[in-house]
Amino acid sequence: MAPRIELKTSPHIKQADSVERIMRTVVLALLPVCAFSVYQFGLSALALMATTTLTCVLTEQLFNRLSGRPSTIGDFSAVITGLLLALTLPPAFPLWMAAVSAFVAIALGKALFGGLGYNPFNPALLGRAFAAAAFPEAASTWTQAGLPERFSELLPSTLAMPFMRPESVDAYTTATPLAEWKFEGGIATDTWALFTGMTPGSAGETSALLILVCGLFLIARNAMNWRVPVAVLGSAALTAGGFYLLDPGHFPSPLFVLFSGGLMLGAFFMASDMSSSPVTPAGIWIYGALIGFLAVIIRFFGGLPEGIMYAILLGNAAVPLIERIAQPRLYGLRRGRSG
Amino acid sequence: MDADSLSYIFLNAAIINNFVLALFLGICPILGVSGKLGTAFPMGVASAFVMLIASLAAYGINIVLGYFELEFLSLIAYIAVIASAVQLVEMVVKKFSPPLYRALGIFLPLITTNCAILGVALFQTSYEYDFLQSLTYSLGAGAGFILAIVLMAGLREQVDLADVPSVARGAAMSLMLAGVLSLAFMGFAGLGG
Amino acid sequence: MSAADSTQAPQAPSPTSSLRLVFTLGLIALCSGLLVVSVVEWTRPIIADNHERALQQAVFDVIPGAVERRDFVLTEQGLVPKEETDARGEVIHAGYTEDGALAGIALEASGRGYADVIRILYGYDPACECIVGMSVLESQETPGLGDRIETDPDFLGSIEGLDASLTEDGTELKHGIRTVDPGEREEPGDIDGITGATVSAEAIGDMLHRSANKQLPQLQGHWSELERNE
Amino acid sequence: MAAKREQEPITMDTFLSGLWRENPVFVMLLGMCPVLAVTNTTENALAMGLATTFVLVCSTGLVSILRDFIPKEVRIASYIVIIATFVTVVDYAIQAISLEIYNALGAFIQLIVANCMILGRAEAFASRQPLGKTLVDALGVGAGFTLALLCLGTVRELLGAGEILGVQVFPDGFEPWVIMLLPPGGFFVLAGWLLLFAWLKERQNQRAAAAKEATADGR
Amino acid sequence: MDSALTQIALAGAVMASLGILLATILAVANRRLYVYEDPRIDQIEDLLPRANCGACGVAGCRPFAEELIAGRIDPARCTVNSAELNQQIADLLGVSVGDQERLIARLACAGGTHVAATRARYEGLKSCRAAALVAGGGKGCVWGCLGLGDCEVECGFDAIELNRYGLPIVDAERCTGCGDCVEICPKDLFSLQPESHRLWVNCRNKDPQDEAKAHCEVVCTACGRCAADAPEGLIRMEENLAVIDYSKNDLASPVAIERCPTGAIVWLEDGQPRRGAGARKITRKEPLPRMEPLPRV
Amino acid sequence: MGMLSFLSGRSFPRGITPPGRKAQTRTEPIRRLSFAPRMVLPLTQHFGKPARPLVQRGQEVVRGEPIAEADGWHSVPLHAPVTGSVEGIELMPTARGPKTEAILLRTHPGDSQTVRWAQPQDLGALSRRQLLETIQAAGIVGQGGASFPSHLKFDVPEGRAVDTLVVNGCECEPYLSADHRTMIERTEDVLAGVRLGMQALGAPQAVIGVEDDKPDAIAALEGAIEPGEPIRVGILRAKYPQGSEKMLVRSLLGREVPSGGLPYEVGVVVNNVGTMAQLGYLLPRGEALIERIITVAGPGVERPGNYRVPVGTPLRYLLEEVGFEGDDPSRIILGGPMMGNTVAFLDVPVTKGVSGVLVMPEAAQAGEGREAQPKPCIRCGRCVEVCPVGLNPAELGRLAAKRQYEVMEERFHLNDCFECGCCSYVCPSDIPLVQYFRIAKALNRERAS
Ligand SMILES: Cc1cc2nc3c(=O)[nH]c(=O)nc-3n(C[C@H](O)[C@H](O)[C@H](O)COP(=O)(O)O)c2cc1C
Ligand SMILES: Cc1cc2nc3c(=O)[nH]c(=O)nc-3n(C[C@H](O)[C@H](O)[C@H](O)COP(=O)(O)O)c2cc1C
Ligand SMILES: Cc1cc2nc3c(=O)[nH]c(=O)nc-3n(C[C@H](O)[C@H](O)[C@H](O)COP(=O)(O)O)c2cc1C
Ligand SMILES: Cc1cc2nc3c(=O)[nH]c(=O)nc-3n(C[C@H](O)[C@H](O)[C@H](O)CO)c2cc1C
Ligand code: SF4
Ligand code: SF4
Ligand code: SF4
Ligand code: SF4
Ligand code: FES
Repeated sequence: MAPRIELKTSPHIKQADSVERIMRTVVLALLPVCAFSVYQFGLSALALMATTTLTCVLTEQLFNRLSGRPSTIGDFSAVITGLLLALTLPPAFPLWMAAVSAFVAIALGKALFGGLGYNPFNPALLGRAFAAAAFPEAASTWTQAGLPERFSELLPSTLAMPFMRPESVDAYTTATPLAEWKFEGGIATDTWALFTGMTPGSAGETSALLILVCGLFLIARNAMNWRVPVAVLGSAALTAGGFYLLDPGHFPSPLFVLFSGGLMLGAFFMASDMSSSPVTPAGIWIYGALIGFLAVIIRFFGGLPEGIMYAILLGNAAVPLIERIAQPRLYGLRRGRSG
Repeated sequence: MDADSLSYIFLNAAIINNFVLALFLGICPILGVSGKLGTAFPMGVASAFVMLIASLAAYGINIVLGYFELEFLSLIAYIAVIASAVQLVEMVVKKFSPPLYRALGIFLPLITTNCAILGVALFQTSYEYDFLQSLTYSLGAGAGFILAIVLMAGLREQVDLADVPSVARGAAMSLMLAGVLSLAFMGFAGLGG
Repeated sequence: MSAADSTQAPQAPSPTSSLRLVFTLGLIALCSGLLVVSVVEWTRPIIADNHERALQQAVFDVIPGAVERRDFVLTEQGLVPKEETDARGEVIHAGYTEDGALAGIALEASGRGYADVIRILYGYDPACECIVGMSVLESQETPGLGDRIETDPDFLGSIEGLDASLTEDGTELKHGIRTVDPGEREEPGDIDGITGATVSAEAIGDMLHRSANKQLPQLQGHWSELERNE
Repeated sequence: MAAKREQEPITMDTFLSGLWRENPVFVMLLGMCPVLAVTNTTENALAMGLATTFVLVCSTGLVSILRDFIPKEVRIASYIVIIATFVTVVDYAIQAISLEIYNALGAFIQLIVANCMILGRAEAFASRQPLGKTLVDALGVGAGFTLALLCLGTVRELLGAGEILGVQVFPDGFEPWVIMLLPPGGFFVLAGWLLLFAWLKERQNQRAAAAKEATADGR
Repeated sequence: MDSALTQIALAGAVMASLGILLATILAVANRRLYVYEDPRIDQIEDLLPRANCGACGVAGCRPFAEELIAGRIDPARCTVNSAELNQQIADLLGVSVGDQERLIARLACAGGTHVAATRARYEGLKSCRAAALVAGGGKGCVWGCLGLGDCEVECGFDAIELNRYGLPIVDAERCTGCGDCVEICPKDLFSLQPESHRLWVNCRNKDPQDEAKAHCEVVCTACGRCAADAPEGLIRMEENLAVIDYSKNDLASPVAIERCPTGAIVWLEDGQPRRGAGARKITRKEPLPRMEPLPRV
Repeated sequence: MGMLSFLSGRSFPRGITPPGRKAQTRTEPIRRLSFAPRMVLPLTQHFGKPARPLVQRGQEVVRGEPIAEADGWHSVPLHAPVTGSVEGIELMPTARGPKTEAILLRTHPGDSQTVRWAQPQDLGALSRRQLLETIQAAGIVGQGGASFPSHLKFDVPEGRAVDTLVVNGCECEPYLSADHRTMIERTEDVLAGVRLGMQALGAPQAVIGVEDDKPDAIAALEGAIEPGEPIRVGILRAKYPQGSEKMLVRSLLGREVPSGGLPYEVGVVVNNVGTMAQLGYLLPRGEALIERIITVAGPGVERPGNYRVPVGTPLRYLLEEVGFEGDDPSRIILGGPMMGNTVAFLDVPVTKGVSGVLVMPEAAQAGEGREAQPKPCIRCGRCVEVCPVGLNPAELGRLAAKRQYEVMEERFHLNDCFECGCCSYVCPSDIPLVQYFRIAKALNRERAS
C-alpha cells in the first residue's frame, strides 16, 4: 500500500513530448527516402536496409543484455541508425559487409559509449566510415539507378558469401556525379536530375528534393534543430561559391555541390544527430559551418570525391571544443543599467 | 600543391599524416595526459615546443655529423641532445617561472620519451629537408600533436560524463576514441595531392 | 639525530662534483661511440651487399631476361659507368642477358600517389621501344587497395609492352602514357586502371609518362654506349 | 624501501609479473607507438618485439651494472645514451639480417629509443636492483611486450590479409578487411583486446562475488 | 682499414666531446638553476596510499607529506594507510606515529522500512539529498534516514551498504573516517565516533512520545529508563532524546540498555549493535504500512 | 496581440508558454474562507531571522494582536489571525520538511473575528525610515513567493538611487489567478500600495507589469491611475517566467540585473501586486498582515477559486473546505505548478508567502504530462533554448549526474539558475534537471560554509 500523498519536485507539469516520439518522427521522415531508394535501386536496396536495421536492433539488444541494462530498442534510435547506414551505403553493397558495418555502428559507435545520447560520434557514419576503410572497394562501387530488372533480381554482389569477395558487378557499375567531376574531369549530370535524384550514388542520398521535404517535415515537428542544416548547407554553399568565383572553370557551381553526393542527406539527417552535435545554438552554428566547410574542402582538394562523411565525423570530434567556446549568453553579464 | 612547398609540408605534418593519428607517434601521452583539456593543452604546447627544439638540434647535429661522415651516430646524438635540452628547459622554467613550471614543467620529463619528438628529428632527416622546411615540419607536427591531444581531451571529458559500461572505461575508451579520430582523419588523405 | 632535528629540512644533498658528471657522461658517450662504430664497421659490408642484392633483384624483375646489371650515369661525356664518375645524375641500370646482350634499362620514377609519394622502378627495352616491367620500390598506398598497383594482373599486364616510342624528332613520346578506366584502353599508351584505386593507378601512369618523356629523349643516341664493350 | 626489496630473491614471479600482471602494453600502457604502428603483420610484430627485448635487456643490464657509478644529475642523459647505443646496434643488425624487415619496421626501430617502457624500466628497476634480477625482469617485460605485439599482429594480419605469418588461412576469394592494416585498425584491435580482458576480469569478479554470496548467505 | 680506424677514433672523439659538452652544460645548469626541494617529500609520498581522500584533513597526500615534514601533523592521521607504513614514515621522520584514535562513521537511526512509517510517497531521483529537498522526503519521522543511499554512493571506500530495510550499514574495517558520508547525509545522521564509544543512541527523533511512537517502532521516546540505570550523569534527556555525555565514557556499560523498551539505545560489540533484553522484538520483514494521511480535522 | 507585443519587444528571450489553465478560477471573485478551529503559526514565515514569541501557553489573544516580535531589522513580527487562546509553542512540520517552532492558537468558536488591534497613523507625515518601521511592524512580507520582508526590500543601501518601482502583476504560473483577481477587485488598494512604495523608496516612477492575457486587469488598473500620475501599466507577452523579477526588469525596462546581484543595482525594486495591495490596505488602517489571497485550484478541487485565507490555516482544513475528497493519491502543491513545492504533512499551514494551493490527483496528472523514468539526455538542446538565464542545463545535468558540483558552479554558472523549471518542462528525456540543480546548490552552499 502506497502513501496517498505524493512528493515530487517542481515543475509539476511537463510538455508532452518524448524521446520515443522524436525518434518515431525521424523514422517516419526517413520512410519516403527509403521508398524512393527502393524504387530507384530495387530489391538490393531493400535487402540492404533490412539487413542493417535488423543487425542494428539485434546488436543493441545484445549489448543491453550484456551490460544488464533495460532494453532500449523501443526508442527506435537503433532503427534510425540502421536505416541511415543503409542509405549511405552503395546499393550493391554485400549484405555481410553491411551487417558487419551495422554491428560496428551500434557496438563501437553507441553501446560502448553508454548508449543513446552518449555517443560522441554519429553511429551510422561511424559504421559507414568503418565500411569505407574496411571494404573500400565495395564501398566505392556504384550501380546505375533504375536498372530494368531491379525489382526482380538482386545485384550479384549483394549476396556475396560472408568473408568472401563479392562477385564483380562491373556490368552495372558507373561513376557517381561527384566521381565523374573529380576523376573524369567534368560534370555530366544536370542539376535538375541531381535535385530530383535518378542518379547513381548511395542508396538514399540521391534525391535532394525528397530529403529537403522530409527534413522540413522534421523541423516542423520540432524533431530536429533547424540550425544544423541551415548552417551546413549555408557554409558549404559559401565555401563552394567562393572557389567557384575564383575559378569557374575548375570548380563546380555551388548548386552542383549542394545537390550532389550526400551533402543533403548529411546536413538534414546526420549532422543533425543530437547526441553528436552541440547543444547550444551558437555551438550549432559553428559546428554546422565547420562541417560544410570541411566537406567542400575534402571534395575539392582531397583524394576522395565525397567528404561529407568525414566532415561530419570531424565535426563530431570538435563538438566538445566548440562547446567550450559557445555557451549561451548569461543573463546579466553584459547589459547594465541603461538609464 | 607542390610536395616540397612549405604550406604542404605544414599541412602534411599537421593533418594529412598527423603524427598521432596516422603515424602512431606520441601515443603514450595521448593516452596518458588527455584526460582533461586543462592539462592536455599545456602538454600539447610543451611537446610542440620541444619538437621545435628537437628539429633545430637535429638540423645542427646533421651538419656536424655530416661533416665527419658519422651519420650513424645521429640517433644517439639526437636523443642525447633532446634529453639534455629538455632537462635544461625544465630547470630554467623551474627557476625563473614557477607558475609556468607548475603548468607545463611537470610534463617536460615525460616528453623526452615521446616518440613524436624523436620522430620529427628522424623524419626531417630522411626527407632531407632544408632549414626552413625542417622548421615548418616541426611546427606542423607540433600543431598536429596539439590538435590531436586537444580533440582527444575534449572527447574524453565528454565521455567521462557518459554512462560508459564498466568494461569500456579507461584505456580502452581512449583507444576507441583515438581510433575513430584516426578514421575521421582518413578523410584528409590525399589532400592537396 | 633527535626528533626535533628531523623536522628541520635536511641540507640539500651535496651536489656531485661537476667534474665527476662530465667525466661520467663523457666516458659513457665515448664507450657508446666506440661500440656503435664497431658494429657499424662490422655490418657495413653486409648491409651494402644487402642493398646491392635488393637493387639487383628489382632490376632483374623489371627487365625480363636480365641476369647481369651495370649502372651508368648520363654525363656530358655520354653514359659513363657509375664507378668511374663522381657526376651526380639519374642512375640508369642496364640489364644484360645471359649472352651479354642489352636486355633493357631500368629507371626510377616517383610521384604523389593517394597517400604519399610512390617510388617505382620500371624497365624499358630500346629494342621494342616499350616499357617491359614495373615494380614499386616504396609506397604508402592503402593496403589491399592502393597497393594493388603492385599486384593487379590487368594493370601490370597492360604496362608490360606498353608503347613508349618517341616521335620522329625524338623529343617526346609519340603516345602519351596515361591510366584509363579498366577495359577502356584505346591508345597504345593507355594503361588499364584499377577500380577503387583510381588515384594510385593514375599516379603510376603519370609518373611513367613524365619520367619516360624526359629521360628517353635524352638517352636517344646513347644506346650504343650501353652495349658491352669489354 | 629499496633496500627492503633488494633482499627478495629472484623468483618466477619477477618474470611473470612483467609478462602478464604488469604487462607493459595491456596494463601499463607503455611503448604504445610501436605496438600500434608495426603490428600489421605478425612477422613485423615478432621482429619488433625481439628487437625491443634485446635493447631492453642489454640496456637495463648495463644500467644495473653502472647504477652506483652514474651520478643522479646525469642519470637520464646517461640512460638515454646507453639505450640509444643499443638501438643503433639493433638498427644496423636488422639491416644486415633482412632489408625487408628493416623497411617494414621503418623508423620504428630507431624510435625504440623513445619507448618509454625501456627508460621506465631503467629508471624504476634497473637503477635500484642487482644485475640478475634486472635481467629476469627485463626478459619478462620484453616477453610481455612481444606477446602484446603478437596479439595485435595476428589479429590484424588474419583479418587484414587472411594470413598468419604469411601463411594463407582463409580460402581464396577472402575479402580482406583493409581497415585492420590502417591506423584506425591498430587502435581498434588494441581496444578490442583491452575490452576482452576487462570483460573476462569482470566476469571473474562477478563469479567470485557470487560464490562469496552463496557461502556467506548475505547479512 | 686505415679509414676504418680513423672512423672509429673520430666516432669515439665526437661522442666523448658530445657527452662532455652536455654534461658540462647540465652540471653548470645544475649549479646555477638549482631549486631546493626537500627530498623527503617524495620519499614520504611514496609511502602514502595516494588515495587523496582528504581524511587526514589536508587537501591530498602530497600536501599531507609536506605537513608531516613540517611537523604539523601526526602520521597516524592518515587513516587509510596501514599501520606498518605509517610506522615507516614515523621512523623516517624520527617522530612518533601519534595515537589518533580511529574514528568510524556511525549512524544515528535504526528506522528501516520494516519499523518506520512513511507518510507520503516520494517520486523522483533516487537520492536522499533530492528527497530531503522535497518536503523532507515523506518519511514519517522527519529526522530519520530516507534510505535512498546517498551515503552508500558517496563513500569512496565501499564501506557503506544499504541493508534490505534501506538502512546504511557501515563496514568498520573499510571505513577510513573520511567523513564524506557525514557531509552528504541531508539528515545529518552520520557522525565520526571513536571506537571506544560503545554506548550509542540510535535515534534522532525529537517528537514527543506519542507522536514519535506512531512514526517508528525503535524510536527513542525519552522514557528515561537508560538514564536511571546508567551511572549518574552519563545519560540525560534533552529535547525528547537520550543524550550520552561521552566525557564520562569510562563509566559506560551495557546496563544502560537493558530496560530500553524500543531498543533505541544500543551497546556496540565488535561494531555490531546489541539491543537490551527489554527491547521489543521485531520480526516483521516487509515494509511498514503507510500512515494515514487524512485523519479527521 | 501576442505577435504584436513580440514585435514591440515586450518580453525577454527564451522561456516557455505552458497552457495557462486559469479558466477554472480567473472569473471567480475572491471569497472568504472560514476560520479553522486551530491555527498553526510558524515563527519563520519569512526570509530572515525567526520572530520571538510574545505569548505563553494559555494566553488569550485577539485578532490582529502581535504574538511574536521581530528579532532585529532582518525579521518581521507575527500577529494573531484569530481571536482565541494560545495552545502552546511546539515543533510543527513545515512545507520544507524540518519541523520548526510554531505558535498554536485555538480559535474561539462563535467569536465575530473582527480585527481588534489597529493603530491608524498619518503616513504622509512619516520619514522614510519611519515608514519602513511601520511596514515592518505590520509584518508585511513579499506575497509573490519568496516571503522577503518588504521593509528590507525598500531599505535601499545608501548611495543607491532607485528610479523605478516595478510592480509584478504577471502571474505567469499556470492555474494561479490570485494576483489577477487582486488587480481587478482591489485596484485601489494596489495603487495606494504603489504610491506608498514610491514614497518609501523615493522612486519617481512606477511600472506595473501585467501579461497580455489579463486584459480586464490592465483595463482596471489603467482606469484607476490618476491622470498625470507617474505610474503606468506595462503590457507584456504572456510567457513563463515573465514574473521572475529578473525577466520582468528585462522586459519592462530593458535592464539586466547583474549576475549574482539584486535589482536595486540597476535602479529597480520589484514587488508583487499582492504585496502592494497589502501595503495599501493595511498601513493606513494600522493593521497587520494576518490573511492573504490564495488561489485554490487543480483537477482535484471541487470548489476551486480565490480565497481570502487567514495565515496559519492548516492545509487539511482548507482542503476540506474546498471539497477535496482525498480518495486519490494526490500531490498537494504550495504555489504554482512550475515552482511550487509538494507537502508531506497536511498539518502544514498556509503562511504569508503561499500564493496558491494546487491539488493534482494522480488520475489527472496524465493530462498534465507524463511521469516517466528519466532517460539519458539526448542532447536535443531544448533546455538550452528555453533557459531564460542563458545557462546550459544539459551540461549541468550531465555534470550533476556525475556529482561534479564544483564544476557546475565554477564553469557553468549554477548559481544563476533560479529554478524556474523551464528546462525540466521541455526535456523529452524526463530528466529532473531542476532537482539536480537544487541538490548541487545545496551541497555547494554547505561545502562553502
Ligand atoms: C580508406 C580508403 C583508402 C583509400 N586508399 C586509396 C588508395 O590507396 N589509392 C587510391 O587510388 N584510392 C584510394 N581510396 C579512394 C577510393 O577507393 C577511390 O579511389 C575513389 O573512391 C574513386 O573511386 P573509383 O575508383 O570508383 O573512381 C581510398 C579510399 C578510402 C576510403
Ligand atoms: C521563475 C519565477 C517566476 C516568478 N513568477 C512570479 C509571478 O508570476 N508573480 C510574482 O509576483 N512573482 C513571481 N516571482 C517572484 C519574483 O521574482 C519576485 O520575487 C517578486 O515579484 C517580488 O515581489 P514580492 O517581494 O512582493 O513577493 C517569480 C520568481 C521566479 C524565480
Ligand atoms: C540576501 C538577500 C538580500 C536582499 N536584499 C535586497 C535588497 O537590498 N533590495 C531589494 O530590492 N531586494 C533584496 N532582496 C530580495 C530579492 O531581490 C528578491 O526579491 C527575493 O530574493 C525574491 O525574488 P525571487 O522570487 O525572484 O527570487 C534580497 C534577497 C536576498 C536573498
Ligand atoms: C534529427 C535526427 C537525426 C539523426 N541522425 C542520426 C544519424 O545520422 N545517425 C544515427 O546513428 N542516428 C541518428 N539519429 C538517431 C539517434 O540520435 C541516434 O540513434 C543516437 O545518436 C544514438 O545515441 C538521429 C536522430 C534525429 C532526431
Ligand atoms: S543515512 Fe542519510 S544519506 Fe544515508 S541513506 Fe540515510 S538519509 Fe540517505
Ligand atoms: S564515507 Fe563514511 S563510511 Fe565511507 S569511509 Fe568515509 S567516513 Fe567511512
Ligand atoms: S531551472 Fe535553472 S537551468 Fe533550468 S531553465 Fe530555469 S534557470 Fe535555466
Ligand atoms: S532537454 Fe533534456 S534531453 Fe534535451 S538536451 Fe536538455 S537535458 Fe538533454
Ligand atoms: S611509445 Fe610512448 S610515446 Fe611512443
